[in-house]
Amino acid sequence: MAWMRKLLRVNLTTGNIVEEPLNMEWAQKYLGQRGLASKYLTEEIDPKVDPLSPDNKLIFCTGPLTGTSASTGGRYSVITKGALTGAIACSNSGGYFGPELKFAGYDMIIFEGKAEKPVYLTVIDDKVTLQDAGDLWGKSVWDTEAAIKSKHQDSMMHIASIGIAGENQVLYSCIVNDLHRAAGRSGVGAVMGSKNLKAVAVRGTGGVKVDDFMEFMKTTEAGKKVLADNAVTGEGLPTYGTQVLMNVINEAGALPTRNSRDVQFEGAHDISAEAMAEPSGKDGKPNLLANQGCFACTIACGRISKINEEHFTVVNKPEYWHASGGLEYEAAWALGAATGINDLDALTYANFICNEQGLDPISFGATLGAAMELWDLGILNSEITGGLELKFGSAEALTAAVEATGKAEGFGAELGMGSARLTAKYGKPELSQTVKGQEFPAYDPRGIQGMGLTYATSNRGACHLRSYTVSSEILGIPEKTDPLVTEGKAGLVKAFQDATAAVDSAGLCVFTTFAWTLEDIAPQVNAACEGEWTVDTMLEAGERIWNLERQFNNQAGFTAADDKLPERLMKDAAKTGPAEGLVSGLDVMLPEYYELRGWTADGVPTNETMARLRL
Amino acid sequence: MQRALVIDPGKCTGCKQCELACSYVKEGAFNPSKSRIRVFDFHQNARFVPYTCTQCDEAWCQQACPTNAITTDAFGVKNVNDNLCVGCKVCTIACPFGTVNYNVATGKVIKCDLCGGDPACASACPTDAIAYTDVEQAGFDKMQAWAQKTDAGALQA
Amino acid sequence: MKSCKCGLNGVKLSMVDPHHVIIGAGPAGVTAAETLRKHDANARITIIGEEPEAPYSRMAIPYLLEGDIQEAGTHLRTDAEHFNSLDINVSRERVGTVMAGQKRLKLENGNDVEFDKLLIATGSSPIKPPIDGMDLPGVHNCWTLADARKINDLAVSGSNVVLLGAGFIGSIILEALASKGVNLTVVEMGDRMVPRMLDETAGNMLKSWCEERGIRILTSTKVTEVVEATGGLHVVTDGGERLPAKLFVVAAGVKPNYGFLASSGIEVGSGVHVDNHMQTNVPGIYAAGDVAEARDLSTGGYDVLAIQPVAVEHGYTAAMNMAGHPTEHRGSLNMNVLDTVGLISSSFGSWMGVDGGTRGTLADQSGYRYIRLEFDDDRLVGGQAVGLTENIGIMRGLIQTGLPLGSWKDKLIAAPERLAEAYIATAHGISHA
Amino acid sequence: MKVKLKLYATLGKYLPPTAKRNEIDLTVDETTSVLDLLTSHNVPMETCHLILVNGVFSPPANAANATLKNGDIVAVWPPVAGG
Repeated sequence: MAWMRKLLRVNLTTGNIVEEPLNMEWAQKYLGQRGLASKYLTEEIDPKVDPLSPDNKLIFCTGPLTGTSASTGGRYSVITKGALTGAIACSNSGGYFGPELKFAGYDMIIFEGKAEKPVYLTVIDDKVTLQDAGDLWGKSVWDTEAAIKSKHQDSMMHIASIGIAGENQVLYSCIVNDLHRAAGRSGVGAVMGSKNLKAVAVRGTGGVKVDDFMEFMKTTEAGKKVLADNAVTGEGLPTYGTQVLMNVINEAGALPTRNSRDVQFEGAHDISAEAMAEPSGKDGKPNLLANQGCFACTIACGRISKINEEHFTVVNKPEYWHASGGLEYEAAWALGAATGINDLDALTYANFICNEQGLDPISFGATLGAAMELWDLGILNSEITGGLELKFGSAEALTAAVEATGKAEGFGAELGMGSARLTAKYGKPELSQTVKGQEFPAYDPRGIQGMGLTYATSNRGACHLRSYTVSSEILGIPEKTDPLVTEGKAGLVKAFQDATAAVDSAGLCVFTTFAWTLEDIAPQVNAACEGEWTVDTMLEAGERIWNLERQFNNQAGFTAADDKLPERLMKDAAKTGPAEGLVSGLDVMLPEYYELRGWTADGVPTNETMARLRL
Repeated sequence: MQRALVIDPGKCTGCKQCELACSYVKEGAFNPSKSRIRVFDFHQNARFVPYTCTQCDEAWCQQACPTNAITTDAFGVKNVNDNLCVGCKVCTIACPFGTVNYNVATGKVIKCDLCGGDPACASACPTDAIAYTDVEQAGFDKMQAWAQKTDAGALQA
Repeated sequence: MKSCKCGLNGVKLSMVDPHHVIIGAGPAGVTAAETLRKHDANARITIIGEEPEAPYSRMAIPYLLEGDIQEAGTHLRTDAEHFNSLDINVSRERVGTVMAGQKRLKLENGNDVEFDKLLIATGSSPIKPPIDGMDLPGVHNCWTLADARKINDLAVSGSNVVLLGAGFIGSIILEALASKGVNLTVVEMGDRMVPRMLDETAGNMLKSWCEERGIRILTSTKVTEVVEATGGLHVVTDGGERLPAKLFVVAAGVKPNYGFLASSGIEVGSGVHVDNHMQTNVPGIYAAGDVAEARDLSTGGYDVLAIQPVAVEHGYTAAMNMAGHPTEHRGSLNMNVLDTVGLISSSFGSWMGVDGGTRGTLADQSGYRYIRLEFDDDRLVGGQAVGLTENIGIMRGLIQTGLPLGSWKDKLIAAPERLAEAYIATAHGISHA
Repeated sequence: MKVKLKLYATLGKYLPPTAKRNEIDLTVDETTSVLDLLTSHNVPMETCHLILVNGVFSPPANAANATLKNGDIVAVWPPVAGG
């Protein structure tokens, strides 16, 4: 139960589509979504494969709780070898697409090969068809969704697609569903683009069942009550969204600013949740119009925003005067603090374009920040950039750059390579704020030490969503630790990593963990799924998944040498705030972490570890 | 006492918990496409609108039913009797609110019946956008006004 | 109430309570009788119906043929004592003539019935096309329960059946016949299926849908004669083809039953003409349902709309006026829904469009989905759909209320599938962008 | 002595009307504690989930003992989270 027990295998080269039973033995070991699809991927592709070649595979996978009424039970993940990183990629998204795939009867779709011409897949219950996407190619995500719904005359279809960024194989392009929810990181959109796959449109009329309905209702109701009663998930996130962190992290001196030259941004308040709620523009409405919940989510942290119609970005573009997905914290940081830009409307516009054209705003903003530093150093100039004046703080530069990057036009094509390749091209690789080629997000490891280890060891390249130690180090959830010290962080990171891998594999949103522990989650999974799902078995599954991903990366050629942070974080001390004078203590934390993981000093899981995890 | 679903779209976040609850109670599986309540997403206007049968007095569906399969109970609820419904779908075109729908799987029509007095959608709504309250309470007037916007047909002088 | 007719000292005398007579026991007549009873506890109410059955619904006959329901399932009211309990007299007679001036009608059995108010709800009958051989055994209409019983006997699995007419009624019967596993051929004079309900795109979609399911559909084809042959009949087409048939079902349209009013002085057009209170030119005499030529909401003119929901509206409105509660009939909306071997189609109002109007269409031939919307200014005046069932009644709502769609009109022309959104947005005042 | 008070999210409403960008400069007595500062602005302590003094976490339970010094910046939030 809970699983649909079926997957679709779509060979884009031959056009062959087959239905297969889901490997339930693996489901018992890897649960679903991130874990289960990673198992399939690692079994089916050569880890050394070129991510953009037809030999790479692209997997859309749901979790067992996806499509159920468990709060936030609406997630799906895209698993592939990442275009940006060359590491295993797993990008998780909400919205309504994942549940719809299950309503159509499938847990997972595996795409193989490469279509000769642009295609899209429709899954309408058991009618699965590859369709010609000739007239969709070149269309934005928003137009693609509208066109597909119109063509099939079904406004209740849910669609995951790439924008022009993915078509152009921008290395950090994402897959966007439901207009503004995205499988955002690691370049999963570029992989989709490389396969000439424009979109996946699903519509299902079947149902998802659970193993023990009465128990499921009991445990999920209890879970919802915990979320509602918790001050963070019940009030904080729905009211302020993640963006409330802007002032928190700035105050704590951990807001990477201007390509991490600084750890505090003087314009933070202008781009914060507080600013989003202030009346602006001629209609007197604030930037933030409403909050939105993804499927089954009782938290509803999503932002629905609008841009002031008189703002220079949209003054002549009424097509952008409507409401759409607003700034989340990471996007606001990347588009704003990382570039030194404090213009909220410009950031909102750039965010709209990222959604519309399918760009990861974190990697885009951080790459732009790196380019701005190259400009500042005189390495880039308007001759190279084709007239783009990449000055820190320039909203005009942000606007022009985001438009050019999706289209891969002019210097936009270089920005689309990501900061590692861009800075390397101009001889300054040390300026790239990345790990394993992926830009890190909105927490400076000098001010929040646990995040340094998090970034360095993340299996998909720098990322906050693999172990969100900010929760403990800054917000005190579940308990307060000191962000400025390294002691205990290896254990904290490992615990967060394993638990998050389990949550990501269940079909739930990691934001529930501001209120839920595995004590709340395991009973819900157990009631829905066959098998024994306890805190222990879930943690074990999480650890197994983590090691599986690690093993893939090791086989792909990554080594302990890749578990490192940019030079700036290790050498240049923070200039202001509580962390003033501090650098990252990764050197101290990493060996301890390897040991806790049961890995060799070279970061390789020992035979004992592999055996213990039944890998 | 008459009770009714009072819907406040301003509170709706689009989470679809109502659809999930409705579908499980009525269909035995989580299956929003067969939910009797549906949340419309007006994305560009930052609005979500839960939408279902208002159990209107006119009962267009009931009047149009050729086999007397739709009846009104003591609480004003219009119920479909599956044993009598032949699946002719006349009620689906007769209901000017579009809240009676055909279920291909069963060959019958489905509509909201307020779960016999304990509507699952209202219980499941995390934001009180859907409440089941006494009709005297504020809010029902609004719903009636909304229903009347669609009032048509015979006009009593 | 009725104080004028009360007897001495306020004692009510049943003799002076009005007698409402309703000719016809279909949906219009039954609804009228019930409405009269609701508004006048003491009136005498008589329904005169000619068929020897409990009042039933023709709409349900196809489902009877399919075996989904028993005969009792076709009954308009399930409780056998329903009419008795409401003190409504249902008599099985046939009316010969109406003497309007004398407020009297004569039954074919020679008896007279006096009335205070009369409702003519005699419905319609199948048209018998002028073709030789229509009286042969094995040729049947599909209109009454009696017809259904005969068809049920003949339409056995594997036998050859020819159906004349792929109009609305023909198509409903088509579904029922197909479900019985007969070898079915349909002959339709028009260039497509249901030409009076759906346009060419939709009608042809239905045709190819049927053909994919092994049903032979001959459009633009006439039957010239029916002849006896070994083992049954031969249905001869104008193309010269001789179609073997054990059963030939005729569904060539219907005509209102008003012949008996010939010398009554009651004005008749395409049906019995009524005003906006459902009253004929003779005060106290009303008409409703298939037989009535009443106000059409879409055109503003007067026309016969022979469909179930209209019959009910008519019956209700006429009864309110008969009971002394002046009630205006704003006009009925033509609408139909059809299930053709699983493909569901519907049409509403001026689906063919109006002069000076605009149109939004969307067709997915291979997916068997189609929507066509017709606007006059920014109001929906008609529509049709194939393959769409979700929230479909909203078409009626929008047409009937004439809700100005504002900026949603252009959005619907670009994306007609967003109809439900347009309705809810407009009704909720969500109109930006 | 001078201190800066910053109240964020829904606590912003407790700031004097002259406050801009959720902050205000104040002159307070030498012995003022975090608790004194917040109660003098009618901020209910039970809503103060995150208190940073100069960016460093100051446990709300210890607010009475957390005495301020000249130039301190006190920033306070109700329950918040992010990601």
